[in-house]
Amino acid sequence: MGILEVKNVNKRFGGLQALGDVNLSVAENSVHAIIGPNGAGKSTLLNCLVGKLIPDTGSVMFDGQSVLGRTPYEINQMGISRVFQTPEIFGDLTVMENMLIPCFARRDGSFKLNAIRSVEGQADIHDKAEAMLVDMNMADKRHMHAASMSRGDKRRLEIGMCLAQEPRLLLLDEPTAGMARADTNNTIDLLKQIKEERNITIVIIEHDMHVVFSLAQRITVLAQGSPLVEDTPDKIKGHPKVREAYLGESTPA
Amino acid sequence: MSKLLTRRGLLKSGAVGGAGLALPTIFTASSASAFTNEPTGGTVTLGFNVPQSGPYADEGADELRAYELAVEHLNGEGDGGMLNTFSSKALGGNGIMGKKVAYVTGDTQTKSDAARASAKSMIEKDGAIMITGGSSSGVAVAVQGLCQEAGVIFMAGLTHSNDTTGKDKKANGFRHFFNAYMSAAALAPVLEKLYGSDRAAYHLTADYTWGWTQQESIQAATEAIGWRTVNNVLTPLAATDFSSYIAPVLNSGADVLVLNHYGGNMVNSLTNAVQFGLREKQVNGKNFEIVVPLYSELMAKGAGQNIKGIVGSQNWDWKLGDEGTAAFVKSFGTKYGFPPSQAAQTCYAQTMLYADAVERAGSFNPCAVGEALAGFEFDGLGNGKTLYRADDHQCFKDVLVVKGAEDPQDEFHLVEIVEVTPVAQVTYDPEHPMFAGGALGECNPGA
Amino acid sequence: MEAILLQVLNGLDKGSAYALIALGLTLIFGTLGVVNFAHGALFMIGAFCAVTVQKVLTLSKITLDPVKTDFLGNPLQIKTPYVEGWFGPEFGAALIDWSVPLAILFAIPIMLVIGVVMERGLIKHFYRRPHADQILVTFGLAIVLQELIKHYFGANQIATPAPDVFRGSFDFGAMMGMDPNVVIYPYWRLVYFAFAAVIIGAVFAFLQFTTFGMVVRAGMADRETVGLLGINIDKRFTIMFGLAAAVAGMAGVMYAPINSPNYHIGMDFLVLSFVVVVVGGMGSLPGAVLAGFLLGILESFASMNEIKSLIPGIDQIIIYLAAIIILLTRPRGLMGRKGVMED
Amino acid sequence: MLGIKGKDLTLLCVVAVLALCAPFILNPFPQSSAMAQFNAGYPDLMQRFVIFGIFAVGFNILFGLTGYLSFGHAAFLGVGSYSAVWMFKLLSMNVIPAIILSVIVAGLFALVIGFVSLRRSGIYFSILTLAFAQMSFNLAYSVLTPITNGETGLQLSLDDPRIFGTSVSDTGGIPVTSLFGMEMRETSTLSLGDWSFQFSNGYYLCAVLLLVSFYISIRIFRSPFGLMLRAVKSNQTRLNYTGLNTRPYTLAAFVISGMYAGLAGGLLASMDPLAGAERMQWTASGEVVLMTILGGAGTLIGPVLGAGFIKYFENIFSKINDNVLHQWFGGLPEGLENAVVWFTEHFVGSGWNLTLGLLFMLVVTFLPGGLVEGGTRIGRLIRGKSKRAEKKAAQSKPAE
Repeated sequence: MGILEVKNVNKRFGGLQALGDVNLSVAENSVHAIIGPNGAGKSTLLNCLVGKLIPDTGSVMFDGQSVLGRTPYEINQMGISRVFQTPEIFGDLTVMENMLIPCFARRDGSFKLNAIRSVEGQADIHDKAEAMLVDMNMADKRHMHAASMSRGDKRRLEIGMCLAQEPRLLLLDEPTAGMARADTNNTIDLLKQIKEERNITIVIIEHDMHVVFSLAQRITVLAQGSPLVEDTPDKIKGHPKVREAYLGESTPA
Repeated sequence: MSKLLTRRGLLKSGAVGGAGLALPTIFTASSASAFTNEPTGGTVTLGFNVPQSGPYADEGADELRAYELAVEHLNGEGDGGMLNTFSSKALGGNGIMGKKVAYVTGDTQTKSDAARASAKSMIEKDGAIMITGGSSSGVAVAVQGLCQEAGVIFMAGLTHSNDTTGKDKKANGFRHFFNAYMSAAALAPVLEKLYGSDRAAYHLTADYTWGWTQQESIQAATEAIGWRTVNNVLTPLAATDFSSYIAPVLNSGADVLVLNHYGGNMVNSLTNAVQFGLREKQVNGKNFEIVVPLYSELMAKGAGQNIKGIVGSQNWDWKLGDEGTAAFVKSFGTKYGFPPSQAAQTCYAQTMLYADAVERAGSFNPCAVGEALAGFEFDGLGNGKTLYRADDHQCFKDVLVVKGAEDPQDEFHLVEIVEVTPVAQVTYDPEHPMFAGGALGECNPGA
Repeated sequence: MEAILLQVLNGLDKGSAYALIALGLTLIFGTLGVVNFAHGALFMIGAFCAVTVQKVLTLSKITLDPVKTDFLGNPLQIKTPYVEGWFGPEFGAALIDWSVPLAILFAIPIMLVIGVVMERGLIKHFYRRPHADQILVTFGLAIVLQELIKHYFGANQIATPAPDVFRGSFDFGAMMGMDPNVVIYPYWRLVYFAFAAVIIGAVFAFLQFTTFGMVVRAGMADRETVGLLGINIDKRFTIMFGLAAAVAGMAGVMYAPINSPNYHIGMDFLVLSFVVVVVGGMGSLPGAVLAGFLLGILESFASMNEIKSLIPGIDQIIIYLAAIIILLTRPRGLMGRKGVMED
Repeated sequence: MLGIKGKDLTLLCVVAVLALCAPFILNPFPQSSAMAQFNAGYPDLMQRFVIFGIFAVGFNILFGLTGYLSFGHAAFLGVGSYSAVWMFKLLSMNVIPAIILSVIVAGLFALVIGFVSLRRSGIYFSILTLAFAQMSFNLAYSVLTPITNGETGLQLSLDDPRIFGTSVSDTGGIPVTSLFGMEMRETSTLSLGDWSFQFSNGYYLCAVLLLVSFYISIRIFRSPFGLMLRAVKSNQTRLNYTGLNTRPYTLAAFVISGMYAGLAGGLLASMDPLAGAERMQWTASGEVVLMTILGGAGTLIGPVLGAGFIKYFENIFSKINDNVLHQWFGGLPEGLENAVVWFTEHFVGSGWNLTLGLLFMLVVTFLPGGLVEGGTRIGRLIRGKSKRAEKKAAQSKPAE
């Protein structure tokens, strides 16, 4: 029994079958990649996991509890954090303030009218945010406006913010999309480091095979809304159907 | 402005605030003067609080012209205007009690709040001893209340609601302008004469206090001459297009439409009604008629051709032939190039009446002034013999019934006088139900 | 039945006024994303174009009357409009009588210029500024325009009658076999309705069938992409602004006979037109028109005596109440596009 | 000190000094000088500065922090005023219960309106709040007249059934509002040569409450709650995916700012017991929006400056008439005098709105951050340091 169990999930948009009978089981503390060509339904599946979309049929269980019908913030409070394709951070705030918010969310839950004590006065939160910044190697940027940073730094900050919540499952939606090679490598290193240092399950959607094969322990290939195969990276690499459907090579006759 | 060394706001008693501050100067204890803003120098300051922004700004401008003229005349400049025709001869053109008259102006914005703020600044900052002006009843009642509390005299400008000298009357407040009851009492006989006693009226009424009191008055007066009231429809203040209120009128069985509107509301509802062709229609075998109980020159101008033949009432009109009117029209017309409006006349008269009352009382003390005004009978200010009734501080004088001219010789002849209704006919008991429920209270000198 | 028919007519007429104003506003606000608080002022200036044309046409030569006197006892001045002197009394009088329709010709170029100048001179610098700044600057502009008009034309309403042929009203009821005088409607309002329909149709056709319109619509949907294609979208937006001003101005001209204009008439319509545009949905021209008619008709029905006696004061609040209900049931108004002015 | 430090503490102290010394600061010109016209140090206007300052500070908690632009905040001010006047009519002339009730009622009203309106964001939210406020205004002016006294505004009368206290004062008038016997309208005058300074009890009550409000606002700005509100403005998606529910945060901000508005309304009524329906009109809601933006939205002191700015023009410029102008320019040759007066007349007296409109445009065009930015620029100029680079970094808006 994996920590995330997706069973028979279907989702239609009008006449388009976006997801058809998707089944997925993610083992705890593993890195699981979902790959597939454009329009294969990767993002739709991800959106179903975080409550942005509700599947037409099927079930999504996280740690034995259904996530269906819950709002994004409730699902997040269950322990699922998400990193977006385009980094979603608080651009108007400083890096430090960005990091403080998930720390408060972790301590205070989805809402608390904490309106009198100052932010600085709450040492526990402050120390935690500071530590996370150090972990992310961003301590020197703490007073910068988040919006004015490079894409790679924004990504790093976003991942750090997710980790600050101490999630049990981290969802990454094409974390290296639109990045320069150097930034991509940095991100891979960061993710590897996270995998090693923390007890955390990671589900990653990725286009970049380099990234996928350097991180994933298991890979699910989606095509036209349905899982094609699921296996270890090595097996996937050689799988003829995958090469045909995804890597774009025609099978030798 | 006035050059008083010490001024006080709305004060009551001693120097509480200053007790702790060891300052080497005098805290003027408010008890030093007998009443609010007692003039101590060579000038006396009056506060002219008129609408300068908003839809009544032109009316306010006309009021202001009249005030400036009045100040000139009081200070002995110009031709003296109605000072020469006024029956009381206490004023000598040397200011008020020898003090030169100065004035401050403010903008009421035709909002009770803004009007009170403006009046307060006149009292607190400029040391005004009397506040006058305004172009709506809401403002008049609000400012009158303020003056009562502050201990200065309020001489109302244009305010037509029964409440101003009815349930909201105040000892420190005085109204020269006529009111809705008087309009109705003056109009009813003329309407009977013109349109007969078998008529069915449909009222459109502005949905706020003034509109209600006017509608109530007109309905009572017309029903007394045998008219029926088919319907009374309240229209929102903010309405600009009255078509949906006017459209059902023809089919309602009514043959008279009464528009209890003022200002922009009146111009628009009348324009709309005429557009619908109501005036060319026949209902119940009679010509359909429209009545606008309260007229003003500016509204007539705004409605243009549409007012032809429409009957209403006015407090005063420059075409009245009496001596006072002639003198006033002459000095106003010479100075500004056009004849004064009824708002201008009321404001001018109010200023004169106040100044005269001070002279006769021999004091600026509001209580003394109030006593001098209460029950004062005078003539020569344009409306003929007039009484400032002591019971409610309302002026009683003849009321004009006017009609939109069919072929005006120029833009100043848009309305013509149909009848001058004698004062006896519009006088009512102070305890009349439409005016009951309030009390003048005690006069308040402030200090 | 008659009452309902009557209020439908009223509603269509009111609605056409709302729709016309909202149409101009939505071109600027719903599509360029500029919160234009000066839109009411543009409407007002349109109405004053009518006033100005009327004043110009009635400029008069003054002669003195030998007998009559004015209020000060001086000889009465008789004013004869110059146009009557130049073109003969009959044609001159007709010109004056038709001053409002004539003012349309005068208003279109004026309003286009005002719109373009406004966009180039002021609004252009505010495209990338927060909406709050746009509100402040356009509100300031509206006050300035309004005060200037007040200074030169006074605060009082100025009667601007429609041509004499449009006086009185058309009897729909009689046409449909009902009793006379049951369902009547003023001619000028019918003209207004037809005029609004033509303008609305013309704007839609312009945006739908011309290349210019196509580019603008594409630009509304995605400004950056169109910019990448090497098309100068800014210039086209300037023209759009001029167009919006012209639409507002024409609405104002034609409205002048319905309600005598004063300097404040724009502010009276401002809030209402914002409500109409938003209820219609941000970024949707058809939405704005639809909302205009819908709210117009609702307002007319709410002023029926039968309904007022059921719910007193309903006509005071119906527009706002309807707006609330629509916005709560349809998150982006009637036909709003996702993501336009939602943050 | 007081749980705040550094710049915030300095700011609070500056505001405190300004507020307490306002009677001096606002009356810089001797009585007999021509400039006396520009003195603003009389009780009513000082009270208005402070009360509208409170209103704007509260509005800024919603708008400045969360970016939700409410166009109906005047409704809460109006409701506060009505509650306070009713309290005076029914309970006692003491201002404390009146102010407390007005804050509570405005808060409840804000809770209801906020709960509904916050289901939408952006312009849709603005129009919802506008619609609620306009409905309140229209009804208060007409149908609800028994409660609001419509056009005239709710005021006290000689036959109010007051539970504690009398209906009629000893002198036969209406009793005045007081704080445990200290009358609000009581004013002492200090004459120093040609200057005279007025100290009003009412003003000082308002000033103290402004300081309290301002202090609370600082605490909110610096608290985790304030941080969350700024996060709402910055990126609601991220906030949701960080496990935070935005609705209660925005609703809390809405209610708090509604309570500030209620406090302002209650104070207005306490200084002058009249509550007019116009207080709820959209123009009044628009005014507080303008105050906040003009002063600098999202800054602590900006809204107070904006409020002072607008109220100053409304009350001082509108009172300058041609008579005054002729006095000022009397020294000039006749023709020139008339020309100058003619020109100046456009901008003062009945033209005060024109000046205000022009200033709105100038400020927002040249000082994008409002008056606060003007202040910073002047401050920089004085210090003579070019911090342009630093400033630029801090100001650059996010590109996405």
